[in-house]
Amino acid sequence: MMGSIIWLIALPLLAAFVSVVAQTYQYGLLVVTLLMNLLVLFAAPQGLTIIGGYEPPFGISLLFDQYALIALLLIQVLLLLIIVLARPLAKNYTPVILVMLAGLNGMLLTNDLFNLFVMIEIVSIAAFILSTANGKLTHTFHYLILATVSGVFFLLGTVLVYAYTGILVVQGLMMRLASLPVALSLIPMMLLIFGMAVELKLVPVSSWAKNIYGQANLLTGPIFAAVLAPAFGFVFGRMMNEVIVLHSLTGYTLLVMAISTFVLGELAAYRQTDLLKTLAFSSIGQSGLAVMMFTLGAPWAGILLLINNALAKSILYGVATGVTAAYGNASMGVLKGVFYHHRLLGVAFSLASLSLVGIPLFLGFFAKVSAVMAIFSTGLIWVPVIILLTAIVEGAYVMRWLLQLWSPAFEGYLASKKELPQKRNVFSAQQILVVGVLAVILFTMGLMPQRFVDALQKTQPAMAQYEMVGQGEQQ
Amino acid sequence: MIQFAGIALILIGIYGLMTTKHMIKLIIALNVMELGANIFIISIGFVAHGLAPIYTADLPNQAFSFVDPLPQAMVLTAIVIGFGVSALGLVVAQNIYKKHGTYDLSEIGGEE
Amino acid sequence: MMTMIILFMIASILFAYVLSLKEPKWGAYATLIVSLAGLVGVSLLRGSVGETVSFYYLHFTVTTIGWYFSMILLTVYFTATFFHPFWMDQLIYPAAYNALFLLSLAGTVGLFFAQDLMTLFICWETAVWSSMLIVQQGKSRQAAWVYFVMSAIGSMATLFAILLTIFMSGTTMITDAFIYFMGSPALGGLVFGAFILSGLTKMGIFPFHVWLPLAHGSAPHTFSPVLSGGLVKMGAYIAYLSVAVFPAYQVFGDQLMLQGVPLPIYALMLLGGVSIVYGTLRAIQQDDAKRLLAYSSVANGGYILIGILMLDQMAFAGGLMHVLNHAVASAAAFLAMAAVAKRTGTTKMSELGGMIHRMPVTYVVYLIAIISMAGIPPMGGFVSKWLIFQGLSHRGLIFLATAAAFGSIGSYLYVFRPLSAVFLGQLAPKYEKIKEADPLMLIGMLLLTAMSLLLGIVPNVVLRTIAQIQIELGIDPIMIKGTITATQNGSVNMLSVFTVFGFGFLLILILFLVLPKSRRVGLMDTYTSAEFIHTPELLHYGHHFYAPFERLYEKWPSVLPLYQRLSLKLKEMGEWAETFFFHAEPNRAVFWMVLLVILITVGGAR
Amino acid sequence: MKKLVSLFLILVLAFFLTTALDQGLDFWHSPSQLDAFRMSNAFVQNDVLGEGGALVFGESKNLESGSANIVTSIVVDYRSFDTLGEITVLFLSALGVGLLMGSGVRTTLRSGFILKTAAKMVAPLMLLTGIYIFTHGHLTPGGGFPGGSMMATAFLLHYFGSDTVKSNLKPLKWIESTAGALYILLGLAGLFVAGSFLQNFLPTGTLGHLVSAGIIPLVYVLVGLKVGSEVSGIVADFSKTEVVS
Repeated sequence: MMGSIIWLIALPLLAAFVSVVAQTYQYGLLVVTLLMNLLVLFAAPQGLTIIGGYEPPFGISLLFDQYALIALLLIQVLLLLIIVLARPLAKNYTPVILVMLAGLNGMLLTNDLFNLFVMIEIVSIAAFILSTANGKLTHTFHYLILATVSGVFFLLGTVLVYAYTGILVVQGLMMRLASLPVALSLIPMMLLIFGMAVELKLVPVSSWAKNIYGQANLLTGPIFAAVLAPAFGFVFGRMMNEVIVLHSLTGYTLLVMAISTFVLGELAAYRQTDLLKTLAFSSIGQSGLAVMMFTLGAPWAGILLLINNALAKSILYGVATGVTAAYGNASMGVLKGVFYHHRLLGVAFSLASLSLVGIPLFLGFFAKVSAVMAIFSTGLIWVPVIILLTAIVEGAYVMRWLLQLWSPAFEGYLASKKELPQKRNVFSAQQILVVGVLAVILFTMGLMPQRFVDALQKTQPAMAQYEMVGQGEQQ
Repeated sequence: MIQFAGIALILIGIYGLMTTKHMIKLIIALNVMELGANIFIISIGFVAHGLAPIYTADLPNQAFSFVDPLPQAMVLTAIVIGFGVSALGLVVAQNIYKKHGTYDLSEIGGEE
Repeated sequence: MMTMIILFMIASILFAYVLSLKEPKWGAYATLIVSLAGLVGVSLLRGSVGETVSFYYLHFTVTTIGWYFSMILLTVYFTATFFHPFWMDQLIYPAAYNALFLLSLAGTVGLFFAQDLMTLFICWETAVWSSMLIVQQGKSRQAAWVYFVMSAIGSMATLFAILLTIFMSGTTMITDAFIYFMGSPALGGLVFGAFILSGLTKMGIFPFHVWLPLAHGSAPHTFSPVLSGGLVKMGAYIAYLSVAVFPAYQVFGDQLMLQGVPLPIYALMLLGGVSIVYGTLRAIQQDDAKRLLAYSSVANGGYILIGILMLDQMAFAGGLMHVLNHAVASAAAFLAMAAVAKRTGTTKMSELGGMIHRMPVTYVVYLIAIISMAGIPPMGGFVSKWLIFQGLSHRGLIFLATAAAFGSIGSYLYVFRPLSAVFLGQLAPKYEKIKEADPLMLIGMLLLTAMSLLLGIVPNVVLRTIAQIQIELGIDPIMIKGTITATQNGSVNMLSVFTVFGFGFLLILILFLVLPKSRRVGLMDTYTSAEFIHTPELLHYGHHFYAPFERLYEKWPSVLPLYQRLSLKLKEMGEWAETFFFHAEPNRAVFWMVLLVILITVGGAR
Repeated sequence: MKKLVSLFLILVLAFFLTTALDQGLDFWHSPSQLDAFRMSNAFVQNDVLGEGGALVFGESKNLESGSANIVTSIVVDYRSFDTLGEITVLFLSALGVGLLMGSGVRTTLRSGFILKTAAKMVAPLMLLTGIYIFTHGHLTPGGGFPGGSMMATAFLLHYFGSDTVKSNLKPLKWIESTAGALYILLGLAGLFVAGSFLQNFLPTGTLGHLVSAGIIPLVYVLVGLKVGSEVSGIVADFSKTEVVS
């Protein structure tokens, strides 16, 4: 009873409804809810939880397996740390964050396609509202329009799935869909994919992310890049494993979209001179990489990439937005040498960047290696070539930023001749502690890949068999 | 047959989304698209000569052929979600208007 | 023993960091002690070849070649640390410098002892990024960036090769994994090409040499010797792996053979030859002594690559020995330059001159180093170059032999320039007051000088180890007997060579002492017809030293602009992507989505 | 030009989309019966758990959901979790509107005599109708959402029509919050009493009676109140500043 996984959704929602009238305790309620959620995560048994007393094909149920556990754990921990990091900003948006938390948990747990749509919409709307915190409403509007259009696509896909199969339950839906003729399953699959493409920031529809991510503040930046992005990634992974049947047409379209997202995102990031914009495009690119992994039937690599990216981006965005807010601008000229004043933040930022690029000794390296190995097993040797070539570009711009941020000295001169920005206060001790905790988590994960890998490998049996591009046509 | 109406409305909505830059019109286009989607969903559950799925004194048992109630339930949810999004979109548009004095996105340009 | 060394390294990195936070100087001394301890520890490993140790997910084993390489690296690192205490105040982040210095040391040593491919790559990249962050503390961020990007090109190619190897062969152990490609030449060729690329970028083989002058030239003066003498040699190890452990000659067995060398390997050797010529020619042109030495590293990298790729009795031994010789000589030359820079604050040759009067010991160090580097007997460099030359001429690889000969002669031109411009000639007035380098620095430099000399007199000490490596590889070992080094074309007894040269030197010394001294004229002691001299440097004969050659370089093609153009192209592509796909306009995104939907529906209706 | 291209694309899409969908849905011949493989069949027969027998209006007792309106039984019982999500969306959008309009100045619309009088007369009736609709949601068409919206309209009419009622929207917030919390608590009660969240743990009574269908009417009342207060809140927030058009 008390250990039921339903608390993960019920508790934040209850807290959200209460928090509207209990405004003084809002923030405390949010923290307590997240802590309780963590307790629930450890107490709840794995398996199917039914809602309303009706078994899966008919009622809605929640599927809590190792895969969901990893995703949920990641999101609760990151969200907890982020709201502590961005406390003054988070206070204004507490009910929204609570509802978003409920939506995120529901999205990752639900075993019903239509319910998934509802949860995605909840999260999207919460994201719209949070994005207004950037103060750039035209971007919010842009995001809103795109996300809603894709939401309608997802809805139509869901309904068509129902029309053709008669059920909506996620688990095992792929079997039913794969037995349909190609001509029937093509359209719903396409609609479902496009229904997620906007939130996944896939290439032709990722334009919203440039500005929403690129002008983020201390609250929205980490939440978008480190909570929402991995959450949607995980949902996509679940969909690829349980629902979406890829035909060669949709499969290759998706693959091309993912690859071009990765390549174009990183290329666009390469030319940015604004730190937040760089990180925005990097997020787009990384999302493409994770999608590529799920598409190619290597969820395991996708999970690693998502986790690495989430942890790294939470630090990168936390530090970048903090520094930007303090120094007034995110351009390279203003922020040059800024870590001279903020060494601890600089170390955390460096760790995160090295991990993001996939440099050995850090988590990102193992993510990249497992990604490339997974692709080899699909037989597409040219894809790793693209990935590694793009990784050079990625490494190049990340390192450029790292070097600039660390070094106040003039180009061509030693340290004694330096031009330092005047020191400003970026973070309080508590906030620095949070960044430190994030960095320690990231670093420890990279130090013990073995144990981490073992824990993650338990997810394998729970996932359905890999489906390859073109699988749908074999029936 | 009613499916055509749904699809047509969806496409009209998409056409609007592709062509207009006026924020209110964009939201209207979005609403038209959602409406089309809703009609399409309802049409999924359509049964020839089917009746509203409510047991009444006149229709006391399941011998009568009902239309599929599930799409209707889904549409109910979809409508409410659409309403929520539209409200939010409108309020965002209004705030933009307050700031820039226009509803036209092309006149606002890239807000950097 | 190995476990102890590894744990010691990790502990010492943290220790050095914490200590340097407290007081940078103590941390600097800590690096000295740690690298000495590492040197001693690794030298004790000589007897335990074959011992393996697993440290978490890293697997190491002791091999003769690994021991040889890590001894070279540790020597270079160790001697460079003698300079550390004097440079801490010039660094922005001394604590990070010390910690990263030791981390890169640990990475390189780990690389040479790596048993499996993953360990190899992890150690490689660790050494790369830690050294990149050190280079950043020097004069230029751009240089550090170029260094990283060029390294990244190589490492990503190598990572591809490594992962493909692991995937195809199913094992990660270096020796077992590469054997797989014996059966599949096509894939083997791909893996070979990708794997060796990191070695090429690291050694600065043409066209990947662009980072060397930049990074060597602007790294902290204490780290340039390590870069040139140490880290570049990692590339040699990769080259060794890809030709000796990777069955390259067997894989390319059915390729076109040129004098017994398969075409792909021959092409790589040609690149080595181009590097020799190009590096030599560019080195002659440089004004900055460190950049000059960097270009000489490019040329010497060419020698090493050719020697190792030959995989025969003579040139291979010469290549391996040249790794040591060049490491020692180049580190000594860079350290001498660092000592000069410490006193004068510049490494520009046109601004220096006459240092011999103030820093005679440094002068001797530099002199011995360049003699070795140019391959003039009786120093070590001569033996290794001679061996490489012997191997090439024995095979009949006439082009490469010509290139090698050209490089040897050209090197006289470039090594002589700093000698005369920096050390000889008249002393500029502003340097009248400077003193000889600190004794601690002198110890470090003299250690290397002594090694250079010893290597020249008794090269067989080293060649014995190399012979053992050759036996382990199953090729004929280099013939050594007492002090005689023999090849199929002839033999040389370096001890007698040294004796002859020693007599010659003594003779000249006596003549120098006996004959009347020339009058010393100060730099400013000149007639300028009432003109006041504002820039005394112009009067020094080191100014515009090779002015006649300068014209030759006016239309000299450079590779760097190509890379810059590539970077620009990438940025243009990014801009293009941004306008097309990331344009902030809802209509356009919807348009793209509709287009894709049409694509799929039309495709589905087909 | 842009419009022409768009039009062309839309026409192409229309043609191919209809063809593609027509293959599976058969736009010209609707089925005469609900497809046998659809899970709605079980909902229509109130027989998800596989216990029920024949189902007769006004006679069958203790059915699993017990609502005569099958859409209602789906919305509030079988897929009640969706409805919870749905009111959350509404809650969220009310929150968003409130946040974005928070800085606005509330203006009172000047209401004329007709509006004032009509509001006084019509608003209570509308309110009553709204309440009727959501309390009878399990028997007749309608339910919490239409009923709630109707209540909201009544409230707004009252709001616009009277000069005396000023901007105090606090009670709305309270109703909204309490109704939402009660919905979840009701669901949790199901978890504790019957074993799963949002389970219908009250006796469902006789099909077609007003007091029947267990928690369905209760939930619909809560939904109605919540929707009513939220929609009122949204529109009231919108009227905070004068819209110039």
